[in-house]
Amino acid sequence: MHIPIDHILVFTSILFLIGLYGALSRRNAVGILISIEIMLNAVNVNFIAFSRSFASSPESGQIFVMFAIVLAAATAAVGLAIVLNIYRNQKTIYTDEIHLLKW
Amino acid sequence: MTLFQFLATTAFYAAMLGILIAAALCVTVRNLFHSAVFLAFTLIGIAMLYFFLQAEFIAAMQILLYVGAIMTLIVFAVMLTSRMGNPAVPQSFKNKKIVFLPLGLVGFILISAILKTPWETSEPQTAVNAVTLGKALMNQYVFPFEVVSLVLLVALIGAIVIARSE
Amino acid sequence: MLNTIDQIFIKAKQIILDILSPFLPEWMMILISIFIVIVTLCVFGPVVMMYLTLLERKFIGRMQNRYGPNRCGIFGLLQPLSDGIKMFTKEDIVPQKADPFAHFLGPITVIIPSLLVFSVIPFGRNMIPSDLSIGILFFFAVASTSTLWIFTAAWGSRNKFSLLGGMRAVAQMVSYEIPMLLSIVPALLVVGSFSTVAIVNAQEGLQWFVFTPWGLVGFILFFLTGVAEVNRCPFDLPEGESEIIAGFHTEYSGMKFALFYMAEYMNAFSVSALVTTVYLGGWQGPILPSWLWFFAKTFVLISIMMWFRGTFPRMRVDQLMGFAWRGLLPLAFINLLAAALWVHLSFPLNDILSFCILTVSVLMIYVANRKVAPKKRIYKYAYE
Amino acid sequence: MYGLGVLKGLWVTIKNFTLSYFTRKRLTTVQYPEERITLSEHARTFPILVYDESPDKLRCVACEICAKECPPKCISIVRAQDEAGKPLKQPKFFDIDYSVCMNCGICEEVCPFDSIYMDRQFELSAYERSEEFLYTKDRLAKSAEYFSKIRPETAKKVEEKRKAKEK
Repeated sequence: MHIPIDHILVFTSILFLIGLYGALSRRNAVGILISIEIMLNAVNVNFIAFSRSFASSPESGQIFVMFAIVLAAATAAVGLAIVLNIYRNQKTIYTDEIHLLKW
Repeated sequence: MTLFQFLATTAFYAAMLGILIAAALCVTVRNLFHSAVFLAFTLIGIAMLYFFLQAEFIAAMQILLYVGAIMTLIVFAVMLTSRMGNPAVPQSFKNKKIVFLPLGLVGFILISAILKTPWETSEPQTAVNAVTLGKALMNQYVFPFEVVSLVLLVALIGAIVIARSE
Repeated sequence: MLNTIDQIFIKAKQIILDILSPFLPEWMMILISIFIVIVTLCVFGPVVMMYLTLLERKFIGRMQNRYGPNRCGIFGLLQPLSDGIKMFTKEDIVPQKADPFAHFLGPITVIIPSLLVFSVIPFGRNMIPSDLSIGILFFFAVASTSTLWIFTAAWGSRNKFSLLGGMRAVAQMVSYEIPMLLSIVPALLVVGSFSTVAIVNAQEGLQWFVFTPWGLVGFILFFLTGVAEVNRCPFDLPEGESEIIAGFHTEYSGMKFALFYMAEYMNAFSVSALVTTVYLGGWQGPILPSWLWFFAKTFVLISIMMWFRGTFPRMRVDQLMGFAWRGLLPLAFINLLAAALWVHLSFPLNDILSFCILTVSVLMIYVANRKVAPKKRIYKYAYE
Repeated sequence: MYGLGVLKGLWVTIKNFTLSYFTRKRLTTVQYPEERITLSEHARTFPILVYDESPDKLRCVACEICAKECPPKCISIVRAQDEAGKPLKQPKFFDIDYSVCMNCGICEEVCPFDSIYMDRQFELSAYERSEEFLYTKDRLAKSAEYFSKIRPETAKKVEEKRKAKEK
C-alpha cells in the first residue's frame, strides 16, 4: 500500500485552503472556528504522512498529532466560551457586527 | 500489485475525495448546523485516512476526542447562538469573491513547491502501535506531556469562567 | 469432541469456503470469507434485538404479576415479527417544520455505531470478526460518536421536547463517558494491550478479572456507566416518556423509530458483551463450548439490565449528574490506583492492600455524598 | 442506610418474578376470550325492557319518565293507540340508542313499573354504527326469568314488591 507522499501533501494543502476559505469568507464566529478545525486537521494529516518515513523515531509524528488534537480541544473550548460571551452581550455573533471596542 | 493493494489505494483516494467534498460542503453550506455535521464527516474521513496510514491509535484518538468531544462543544455552541435556525441572514461576506485571490496565490505557491521537490520516498517504517507511543510519551516526551495537561487545566478553568453567566 | 462443538462456527464457515473454492478465483475467496462474517453480524444484530425486546417484555411482565406477550406464536415467540411488520407498515411522518437533512440523517447515523461495535467483540475462541490491535479503544471511539448523532436527531426534529431530550442525552453521555473509560483502564493496565482477544486470553480458566478487588469495583463501575451510556432504565432521561414524550425520537415513526429502537437494544447487547469480555472472562469457561459461555454471561448481564428496568424509577437530572461526577468518577480514579498497586505488589499483599483502599474509598465517597440534614434553625426573636 | 432501598426494590421484583412461575394465583391477568371474570351482582351495561309472559306484553306503560330523566336523551317512546285513537297503556315504539347511552342506570331507578333494568351484556360490537345500535322494542325485550337469572337479589325484591302490591 505505497502512496507517494506528494499526493497526500497536495490533498492536505487543498484541505488547508478549503479551511482557509471558510475562515476568511464566513461571517459567523462559530463558522470560523469550524473552518479553523479543518485547517488543524489538514496539518495533522501531514504529520502522520511524514512520520511514516522518518528513520530515527517514527512515533514522533504521531505524538505531535496527539498534542495538536489536545490543544485544538483547548482552543475550541476557550474560543466557544468567548463566542458565547459575545453572543450574550451583543446578541449577535456576526463578526462584522462586532465592532464596539468595549460593550 | 495484488488486488488488495489496488483496492486499498482506490479506497485511499476515494476517502481523500470524500473528505474534500465534505470539507467543501462544510465551508459553503448556509445552515450552520449542517456545516457542523459535515465537519463531523470530514473528521471521520480523516480518521479513516489514519487507519490507512497505519496510525490506528491516532485514528481512534481522533474519533474519540474530535468527533466525541470537540464536535459536541461546537454543536452546543451552534445551538446556543443560533435563534432556532433562521438561515435567512447571509452567512458570508458580500465581496467573498475577493478571497479567492490570496487563496489562489497561496495555493499556487504551495502546490508548485510540493510538486517540484523530490521527496525521498523511503520505505515506510514498521507500524507504530500504542505501546511504542506510550513508551515515547513517558520517556522522551514526558515534559511536553505534563505541560499539555497544565494547558488543558488552564483552558478548562478559563472556558468555565468566561462562559459562566453571572 | 468438545473442541468440535467449540469451533463449530469456524468449521461451518470453512465448509462453505471449501464448497465455493473450486468455482471462484482466489482473491474472490478472501472477499467471500469476509462477506460471510459481515452477513452473519448484520443478521445476528437485528435478530438479537428482536428477541431481546420479547425477553424484556416477558421478564418485566412476570415481575409485575402478569404474563408477557403470549398471543402471537406459542409463547409469544412471533411477537417480535409482528412488531417488525407493524414498524414496516406504519406511516413515516416527517414534521413540516423539521430540518429534512438532520431528521433523515438521525436514525441512519445512530444505527451505524451500534453495528460497527460488533466487529470488535470476541464471541468465542478465535471467533472475533476483526482482531484490531486497538480493540477496546475502537469500541469507545465509535460509541462516543453516538452522542453527536443523537443530538442531530434531536435538533433535526425542530421540537422543544426532542431538543430537551437531545440536550439531556448529550449531558448524560458526556458525563458518563469519563468514568466508563477510566473503569476500563485497570484491565488494560494489567493486560497491557488494547486488543479484546489479549484481554480474554489474560483471564485464562477461572482467573476472571472480576474476582480481583479492583476487578469487582471496575465491573460494577463499567456496568453502571454502560447502562447510562446506553440510556437504559435508571438513567433513561433522554427518552423520559413521562416528562418529554419520547425524548429525542419523538418526531420519528415507522421504520425510523424502529432503527432507534434497534440501535438502543443492540447497544445494550454490545455494552454487556464488552463487560463480559473485559471483566467476566469473555468466552473463558471450564467445560461448555466457548461461545455458549459468552452468550450465557451476556444474557445474564442483559437480564440484570432488564431487572433494573423493572425496579428503578427514573433518576432526576441532578441525581444523575451527581452520581456520575461525585460518585463514579472519584471511585474510578481510586480503582486505577488500586489496580496499579495490585499489579506491582506480590500475591498476598496486593489483594489485601487494594481491597482496603477500595473499601475505605467507597465508604468515604458514600459518607461525603450523604445529604446533611440542615441544622435546626433557632429564630431568636420569634420566641420572646 | 442509603443503598438499602435499592436492594429491597430489587428483592421484591425478583421475588415476584420467580414465584410467578410457581403459584398461579399471583398472576392477575385473565386470558379474556378463553377465561372470563365473573361479573359482580351490580354490573350494569345497557338497559333492557322486562316482560312477564310474552314479549309484546311488556311491563312498560309508556309513562316516558325514563325518557325525560335520561341525561343523554337516548330513549324515545311513542305511546300505542287503539283503533279509536284512545291512548293505551303500552308503547308502540320504544327505541334506545345504545351508541348514545352512557350506562348510568338512572332509567332503572326512576321507573315506577320495574320494567326497565340494566343488562350485563357488553359484547355488542357491530359493523354499522347508526342503525345497528338503535335497539327497538323487540330487541330490548327480555323475559323475567332472564332478569332473575342475571340479578337474583333485585329480582327477588321486585317479586315481593309486586306480590305485595297485587294483594
